Amino acid sequence: MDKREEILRISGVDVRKCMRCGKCSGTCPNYDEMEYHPHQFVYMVETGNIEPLMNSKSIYKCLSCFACADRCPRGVEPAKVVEAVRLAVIRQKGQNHLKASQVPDVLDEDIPQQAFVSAFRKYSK
Amino acid sequence: MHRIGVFVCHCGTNIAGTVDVKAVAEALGKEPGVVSSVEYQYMCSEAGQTLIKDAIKNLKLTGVVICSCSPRMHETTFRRTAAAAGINPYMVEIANIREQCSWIHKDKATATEKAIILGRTAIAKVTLNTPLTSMESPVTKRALVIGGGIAGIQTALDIAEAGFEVDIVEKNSTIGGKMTQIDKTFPTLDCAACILTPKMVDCAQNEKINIYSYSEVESVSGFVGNFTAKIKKKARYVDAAKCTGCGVCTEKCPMKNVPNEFNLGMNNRRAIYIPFAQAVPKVATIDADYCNMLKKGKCGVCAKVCTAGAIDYKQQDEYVEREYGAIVAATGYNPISLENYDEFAYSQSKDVITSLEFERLTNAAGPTSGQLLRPSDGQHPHTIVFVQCVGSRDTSGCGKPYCSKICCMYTAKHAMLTRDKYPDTDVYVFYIDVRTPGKNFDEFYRRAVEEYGVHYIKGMVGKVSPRADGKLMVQASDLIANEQLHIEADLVVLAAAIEPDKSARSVATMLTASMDTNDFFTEAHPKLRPVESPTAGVFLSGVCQGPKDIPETVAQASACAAKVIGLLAKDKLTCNPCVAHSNENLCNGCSACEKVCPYGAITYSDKEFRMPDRTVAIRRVALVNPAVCQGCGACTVACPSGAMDLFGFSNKQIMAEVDAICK
Amino acid sequence: MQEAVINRAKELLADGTVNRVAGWKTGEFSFDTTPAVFTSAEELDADFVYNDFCAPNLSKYLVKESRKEGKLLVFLKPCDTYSFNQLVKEHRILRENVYVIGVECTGKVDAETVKLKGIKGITSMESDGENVTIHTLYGNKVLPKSETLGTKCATCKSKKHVAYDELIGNDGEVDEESKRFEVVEKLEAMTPDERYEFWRGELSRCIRCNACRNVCPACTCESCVFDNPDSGIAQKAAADSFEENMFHIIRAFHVTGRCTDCGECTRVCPQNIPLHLLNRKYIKDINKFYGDFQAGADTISKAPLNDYTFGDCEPSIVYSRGGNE
Amino acid sequence: MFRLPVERLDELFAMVSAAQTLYIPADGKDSRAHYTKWEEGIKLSNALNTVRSAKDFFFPQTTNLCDFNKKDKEIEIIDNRTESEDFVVFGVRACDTRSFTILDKVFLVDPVDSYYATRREHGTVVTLACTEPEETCFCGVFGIDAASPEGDAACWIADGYLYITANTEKGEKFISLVSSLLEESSDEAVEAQKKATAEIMSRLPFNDIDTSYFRKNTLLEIFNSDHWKKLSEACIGCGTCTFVCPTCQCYDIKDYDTGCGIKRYRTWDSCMYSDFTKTAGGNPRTSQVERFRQRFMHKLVYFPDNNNEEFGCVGCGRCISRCPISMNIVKVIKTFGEVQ
Amino acid sequence: MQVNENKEFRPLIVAFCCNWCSYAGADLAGTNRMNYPADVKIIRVPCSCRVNPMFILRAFQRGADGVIMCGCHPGDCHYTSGNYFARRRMTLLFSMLDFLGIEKERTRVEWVSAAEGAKFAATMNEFVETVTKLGENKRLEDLRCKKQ
Repeated sequence: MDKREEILRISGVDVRKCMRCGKCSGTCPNYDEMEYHPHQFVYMVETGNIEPLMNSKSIYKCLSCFACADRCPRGVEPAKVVEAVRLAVIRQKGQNHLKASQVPDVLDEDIPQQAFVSAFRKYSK
Repeated sequence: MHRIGVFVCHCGTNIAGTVDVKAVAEALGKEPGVVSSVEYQYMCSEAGQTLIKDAIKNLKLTGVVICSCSPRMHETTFRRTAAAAGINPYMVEIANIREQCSWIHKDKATATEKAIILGRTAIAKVTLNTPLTSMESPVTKRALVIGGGIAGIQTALDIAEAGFEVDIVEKNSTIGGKMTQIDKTFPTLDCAACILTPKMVDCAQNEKINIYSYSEVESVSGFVGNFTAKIKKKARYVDAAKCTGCGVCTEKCPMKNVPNEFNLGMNNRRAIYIPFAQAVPKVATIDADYCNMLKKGKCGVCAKVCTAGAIDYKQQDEYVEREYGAIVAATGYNPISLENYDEFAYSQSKDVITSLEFERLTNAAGPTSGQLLRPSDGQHPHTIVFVQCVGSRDTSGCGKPYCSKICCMYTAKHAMLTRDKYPDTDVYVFYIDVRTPGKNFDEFYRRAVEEYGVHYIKGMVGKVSPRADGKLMVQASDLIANEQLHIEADLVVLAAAIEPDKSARSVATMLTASMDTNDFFTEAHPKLRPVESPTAGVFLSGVCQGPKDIPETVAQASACAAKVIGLLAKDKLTCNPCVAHSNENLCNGCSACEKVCPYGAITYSDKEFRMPDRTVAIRRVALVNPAVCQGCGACTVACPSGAMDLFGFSNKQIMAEVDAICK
Repeated sequence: MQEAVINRAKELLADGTVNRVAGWKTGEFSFDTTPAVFTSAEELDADFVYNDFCAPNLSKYLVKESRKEGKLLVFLKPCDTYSFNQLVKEHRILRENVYVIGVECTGKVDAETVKLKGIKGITSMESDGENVTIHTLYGNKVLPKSETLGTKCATCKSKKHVAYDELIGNDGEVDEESKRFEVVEKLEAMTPDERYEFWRGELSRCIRCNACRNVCPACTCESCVFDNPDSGIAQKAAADSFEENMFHIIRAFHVTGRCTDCGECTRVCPQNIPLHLLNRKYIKDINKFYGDFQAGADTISKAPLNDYTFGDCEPSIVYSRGGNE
Repeated sequence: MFRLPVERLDELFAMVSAAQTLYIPADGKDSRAHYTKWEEGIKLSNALNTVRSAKDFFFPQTTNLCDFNKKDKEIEIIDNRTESEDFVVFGVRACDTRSFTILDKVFLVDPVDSYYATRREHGTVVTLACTEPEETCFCGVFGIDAASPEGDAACWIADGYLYITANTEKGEKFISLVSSLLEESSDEAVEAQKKATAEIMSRLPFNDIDTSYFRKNTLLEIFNSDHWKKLSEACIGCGTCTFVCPTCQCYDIKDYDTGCGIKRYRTWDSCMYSDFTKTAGGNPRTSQVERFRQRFMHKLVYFPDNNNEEFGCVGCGRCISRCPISMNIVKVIKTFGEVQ
Repeated sequence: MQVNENKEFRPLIVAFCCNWCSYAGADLAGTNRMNYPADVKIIRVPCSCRVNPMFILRAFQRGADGVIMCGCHPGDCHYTSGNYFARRRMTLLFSMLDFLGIEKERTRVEWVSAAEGAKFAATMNEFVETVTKLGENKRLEDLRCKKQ
């Protein structure tokens, strides 16, 4: 299956619904850390330009806070697209980015509960 | 016994070229009931029509079948011919052997065979035709306009201009609507009040126009030309006939802390009030929710100060019933509530405002007397962020899926005016698309950018966070620069989507006019009948039909008036006789037909019936109003018992056609 | 249960709330019950029954009964209340003339189901709610009640009363897990040829006795199109296979979106044709195409065929459906 | 009395069907017995009775009486009756067999119904004695012995053998047709079976219902009785009872326009239907009470009045098990009987 | 069903067309001289919502091999909502026919506007071809109505 199809299937997102308003990127709390921003994820998946996304650190920089998904006026849910790309990478590599047991080591005390939970979501299959 | 005449047209060679017309006439002559079957060069010609007329008279024909071009072409012609010869025009059927036969088939044998079948089908139908007479109903020469905004005002003025009486029903204490709250109008920047108030005054002074302010339509019955509406005049506790509008009471009333809805709650008014100086009618109204006299029986200041003796604390709601020939819905709009948009901090900070609030802040009659000041501290804002599409084009369920149409232009207007009056202000406009279709609209927007230096940024604001120091942190994306912006703003203005007024739904129900999923009224035809509702006699004016700016609203209002005038100018309405009718003996009264009728033509009544077992029973049966029914036939299929049938296209006729084709 | 029901009926008769009571009357056998109207406490004591054999749906009788003088008390099982609501919605029952008592139902025993198990000569049956004891000319037998239920009860959709003035016994729940569409799905999975064979086999047995139509609470037409010589489709007995199909297609279509799936049609068919499958097919289609809809669940919603949305599926959806849908 | 082993029944059926069309009760896909045209593989049902009665063979639900064609101005009448072939109905029970006698009294008296008469002439009825009557059986009330059925030839299945004896000439013909399969036999087993069946019959719940009320009281008394209203109260007016009844004989005649001519049909009709006997002037029976009363008055009063006291019911019990609301002739008889 | 001399099967197609769009579309096909088989015979109805399932069954009974219903495009109905009702009715009717094992390809709904003469002709060509392939209507025929 081609990567675009795979990502669409994993995410369940209809990227064509995007009207390019950029509210997702306007919302993103970790925007500056990300090489590719939420709206770019949606656009690049739509155009099938997926390799750069898969090779980018942005997929791990995404906090999985789902703010973009919540705020999107078209119900596109960019966070799910980011997650789908990440899953595609993890599945391709056949291993988790981090083992669940490693997660506590890389976390500091001040991290919000939500981020802690999303770390498990993010780093493992 | 039927005596049917068949007339086969050659249409020059158009038909005769591929169809053996002689053979067709001969074959059809053998059909049961047919007494004459002839062919002729041009049936629609004078000579052809004479041929038909003579045959009707000489052969005492009861029905006529014409095998010719499409009925869409000459059905009316031949019906007139039949009527002129003394038979009912609806005893004519046309077999379409040109467009649907000779022109599409090349083989003569095939085309001839098909022409015979089509002719036979028309004969089968005509033997079941019944003479139909068009009903006539009188027209009450008075119109009702529901809603007294610019749409209602313009429609009323135009109708009155043509010499017909119009009543405007406005739920607020003054007419004028949303336009009264607007400061300037795009793209000319003239003052809204300056162009609106003369029209309001015209309304008040026009003898043909009667304004029911502070009133609502309670119920509507009847049908096109013959509506009856019940209007509720809400008690305003002031005798409108006596009140001179001097305004003394509104200054003396001790209840000072009533939120002023005219200024969207940004300042206060008294419990007795006149919304604004140019109100029409200029009559004070007591707000029963705040008046101490009405609530506790203590006070009475206004009555004391009123020299005209207009205050009447015992006033009751009053009901008026009037008859109308046409009804116009002009119920208007409101900005949506922004409670679903927490990210813009509308309810957290006073300095996040809607565009309509911004209008009031810049209006000389507004809470700041036209000074652009922050609502929180009264300081002059130096950085202003405008956010477009708040709640518009939103399919996530929080907002509205449609484009509100006016926001791009009024935002450009706000931005431009701000830069004009306060050149030291930084103005940012975040947009998804800038839509400026309209005369001089794009030029206007470009001026804002090019001459006034407004920062237009393609992208959406993601979040507004009020900071302790009173600043608003605006986080947004600039899609073109592909960067995230963090702007320290003093004021954030949200271009809230607009939605139909909440009262429109109940008005639509009363009028049996249909609405779309967004509660905008549906038009009779989206392209060809945009100002009529599918319900005959009900017309649409202004935003209640879909988002519009002022020029468009006024244009539509006038178009609507033209339609109303066209109706009221008639003394009688002739109805299409091909309408539905219900066989009361078969009717179950189940309401299925009523539910599918787009025109509200079906009503029910309890009628007494003598039953087969000689008892008398009261049964609920459907009744079709032939003046309202348009003859679509939806009800005939919805009816399980077969009580509903359609004149001109009855079940039996259509089945006879099926049978004839399949014979 | 029966005692409570009779006592309440007597009370309501005595205090003048109602002047008659619609319920079930015991028959020649303990398992054959007949709908009946009672007017006195004596009649109630003598004949009234409410037990595991009271299958007939009483709601259709109310079309006539609710138009008579005075208020009528009726006992309705959960499935009957759906029919009741639907008839109220269609203005066929005058709600104000009826006092509804919802009665608990745990499924009704069907003699035909028992006979199909090869049990002959049944002289009486008793049910204790768990098991059914069957006395026959040729000896006795005990079956779990679950095995004796008729089709309508075996695939019950809801044990919840949707309309009542008061309840006797417990109110149940809508059975979201109901397997009622299983057979429809099985048929859908067949090839068209197999389906054609199946339905020919079933519908060719039809004797056009009209039991299905006359018992159906959705078929309350003053005059049925099949009895009306003017309708163009009137017929008395099917003269060929087309007329057999036609009657059942039109009937299913006429009750589309109005059929509450009460299952009476199949229960009364003397030829045991699974007529309810036609109606269930429509219910299933409606749920799938236009969103879940339960006729009779309320008295205000628009029937699916009297309603539409702009985005409804096109009729071509029928062609694109694969075998297993 | 002749016999053959039950295992060889198929041979008998094969031999009969080689000469004539043979119908036997066989289990359908619905697990119930229906008369079925015999062919290889069709097995005789164990069920007591078929869902529909055997009257269909002589008085089918629809009969195409004739056709009309219009040729120019002439109307052509087409008698499309084809000469009936000989046929055999095997396994008819005693009750259904008696129903033919009742139908004969309607259709074979002057004027003779030629459609019915032809079918009667060509049909041979081979009956089968009952051994396991149902709770709904009450043929005994009408003097029918389920263990010794009438018919052209009668059969018993006992002790692994089919016993057969002829009652009429047609029956003898039937036996001679299959004589090569039969052996002469005594009737001991048959007699024993008759005794056993009689014992069961005596225990049937409706064995002793009393019909004398309908012969002792006047027609008008019964007609005007208050019972009818109560009895018919729940009747839904369907035609189930009439259509499964072996003795109901009412019919309607309908013309059907096929588009290429008119077909005239005779179809069963039911006195329970609201449009029964409906004429241009209306319907003489306007309520379900009257229709309901008509059915039972016909079976229990009018028919015996005109036919030597013979009731128009054979006690097959079909209406009892099939009525949607469990109202039936037994309840009617009992209700009136209680008055005495 | 019609069988001509050389016994080539020609289907009989009944087309119900609404007066405002599809009937006009059919007229336009004629005006533009677009060919489609003569097997198609059109019945004019005011609106697609006038088409009773009864009519469709009747056509099959009387020997039609295919029935097609044409109406205005959804949203364009002259009576605003008629075709929406028709759409639901036909969806369910066709579904039932399919459920009874009757070839679903014999029935069709197509939205044809007054401007779509070409679409009308193309639709009819294609539908006739489909039904020709299916052959005679056997499953919903009434033998009595067979032509001798």
